Amino acid sequence: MAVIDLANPTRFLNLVNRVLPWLTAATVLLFAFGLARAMNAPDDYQQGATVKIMFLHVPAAWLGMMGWGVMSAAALGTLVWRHPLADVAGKAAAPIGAAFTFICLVTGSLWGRPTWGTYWVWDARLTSMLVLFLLYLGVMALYWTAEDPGRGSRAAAILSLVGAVNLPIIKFSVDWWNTLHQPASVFRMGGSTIDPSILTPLLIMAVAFTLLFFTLHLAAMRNEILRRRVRSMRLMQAQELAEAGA
Amino acid sequence: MRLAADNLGCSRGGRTVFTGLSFSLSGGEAMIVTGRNGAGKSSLLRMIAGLVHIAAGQIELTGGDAEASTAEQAHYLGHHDALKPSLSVGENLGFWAQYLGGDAATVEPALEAVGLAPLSGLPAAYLSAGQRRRLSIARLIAVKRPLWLLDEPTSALDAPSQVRLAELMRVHLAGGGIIVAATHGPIGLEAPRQLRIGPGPA
Amino acid sequence: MIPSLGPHADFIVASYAVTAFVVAALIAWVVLDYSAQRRILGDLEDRGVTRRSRRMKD
Amino acid sequence: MNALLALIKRDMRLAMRVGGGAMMGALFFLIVVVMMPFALGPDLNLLARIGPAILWLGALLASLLALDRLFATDHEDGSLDVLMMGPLPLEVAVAAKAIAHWLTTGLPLIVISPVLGLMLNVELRAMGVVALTLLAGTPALTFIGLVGAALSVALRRGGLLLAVLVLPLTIPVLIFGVAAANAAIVGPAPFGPPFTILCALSLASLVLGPVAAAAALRHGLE
Repeated sequence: MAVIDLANPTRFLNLVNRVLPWLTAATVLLFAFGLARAMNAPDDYQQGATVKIMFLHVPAAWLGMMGWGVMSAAALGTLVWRHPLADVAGKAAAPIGAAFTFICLVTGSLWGRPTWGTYWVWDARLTSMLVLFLLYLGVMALYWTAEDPGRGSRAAAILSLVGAVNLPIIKFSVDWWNTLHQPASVFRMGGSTIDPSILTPLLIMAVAFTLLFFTLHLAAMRNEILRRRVRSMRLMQAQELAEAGA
Repeated sequence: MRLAADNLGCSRGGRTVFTGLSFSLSGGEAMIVTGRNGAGKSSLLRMIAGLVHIAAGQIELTGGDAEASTAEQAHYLGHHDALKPSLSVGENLGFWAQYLGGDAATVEPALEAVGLAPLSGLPAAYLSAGQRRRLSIARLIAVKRPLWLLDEPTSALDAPSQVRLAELMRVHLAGGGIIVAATHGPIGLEAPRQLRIGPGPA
Repeated sequence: MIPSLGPHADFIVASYAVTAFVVAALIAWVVLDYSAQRRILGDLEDRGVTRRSRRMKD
Repeated sequence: MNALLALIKRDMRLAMRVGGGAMMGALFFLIVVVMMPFALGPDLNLLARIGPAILWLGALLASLLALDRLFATDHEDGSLDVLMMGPLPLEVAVAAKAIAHWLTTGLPLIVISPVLGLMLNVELRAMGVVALTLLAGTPALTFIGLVGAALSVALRRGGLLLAVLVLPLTIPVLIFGVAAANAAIVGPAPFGPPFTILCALSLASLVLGPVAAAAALRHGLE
């Protein structure tokens, strides 16, 4: 019953209008809390204060990947169930996922300068994120190029699924390519070595970023629904004038 | 104002389409070009418009602007509507008005004349074939040029729009303009001159 | 309150600035797009254009 | 003048609207440059040495790739016919389209090139020089490609034919563009002469390109 209700764009819009203010408030509060904790987190004994970049870099990386996950789920919804909101969700997720991936790349690069002595290293992690960013740009270009939203979203859905299947393969090959050429000397930020005094703010920031993602995603979905409404009304306008014999 | 063609010849891809075609039209006159498919109706219009190389003979427009070529004093309405789907109705017409030497103030009345004024802000992609055709015709109204070259002007137009087009053509002729139209059927003008190209029944 | 950021303060500040900028751009995109779509919808409704689903209900 | 500005404005607007190709060239550039290290290996010293050459090749391919639809769309929807009947000489109209194309495709390439330079470990000062050579050289690429775009409309064949026709003609631009960039970065040859020749190539193609393209379009109307 709930699913059928949500399939109606007007109901969905009403829901978004009700939820969005609360979600925005929660995001702002959590960011304030997370940033305060992050500022007061102790420095890393090896990297010093630059470890503060991690509070942005790591959540952005997670959300960049999660964005593709959302798009792939939406792609399944578009192709398999033909759910009307699914391609709206997919289209709205692409620029947001791309933006977070971009944040991840830029902060990674700014972190790399003091750590590696250069802004960019073809490190396996960063390179995989770069490939993900390129895939995002491809999907966005596909949405942009298609004039008919229905056809465009099906094509983009197929591309998202192909990308989802391909991403692990890309990750694997980039790792292999990277170790072939370079000793794996880059710094590690593996799980258990992180001190709780850093891990807690990181997790809070991750949740804050996730809330930000969904706030933006819902707002962008609302815009996309309105855009489609504009499109159908314009079609009606041209048609009504033709019927009137003007 | 006089449009004179003398002993025109046309060949496409080595094949002779027509030869020895002559006619002369003065201001206020309209001419209907008929003939079977492939007889060269469109080629004749495109020749006058300067879009196809003139293989033999010559075309002259006298009594107009001495500085401008025949093509610059002519409007050509071809099979395609010369519209960009991503631009709005107003932007499409506004561009052609500016490019062809008219000014922006003529856009609104021209849209009014073809009945598209309420759709001015709509992207051209949303238009039906008949509406696209009417927007294309609005170009002839927005920029004043004495010679109209119309290739199947009534195609895609419904009956009321055909009446409206005939009215626009009558106004143009009354103002001393010249019309050359290639068509299969009637276009709603009284007693236009006839020119049949090519052998065989039309 | 402001902790010392060590020798690489520029990079840390730059990271936060870039992130803030990108997030601000996203928010601006969403908000401006929303008001633009609402404006167009309002224009269309003022012109008396109705949506198909609504017209069928009448 | 009015007509010229109107045409430039329309083409830029079309490029930036839905379905337009304004950012496609820059996107292609980004992808080509990113692919290079996968083939060459992530050796930063090697990349720094050949970085300018990679950037130039990428820019060359990207600016040609986006060019093949320049006249084709106008031809297909009948706009080209009306454009030819305007008060502008066809040479000027064609040049206006090329300018709009460069502004929407060539300029973004130059703007993002410093970021790509960073990835190829080209140092900042050197990157400024490479961007400068691109600024001087990409107009030549667009205006040479213009001839190919006009020919491919006349011959009713697009896509790869354009690259086959035009790439050999761009060899001088590539030679002097990369030579100027390398001269400024590693020396020992002076930067001035190749850069001057590059500018001269751009200016010459600015004149010759539209003339040849207009001739090709007129001839194609037979």
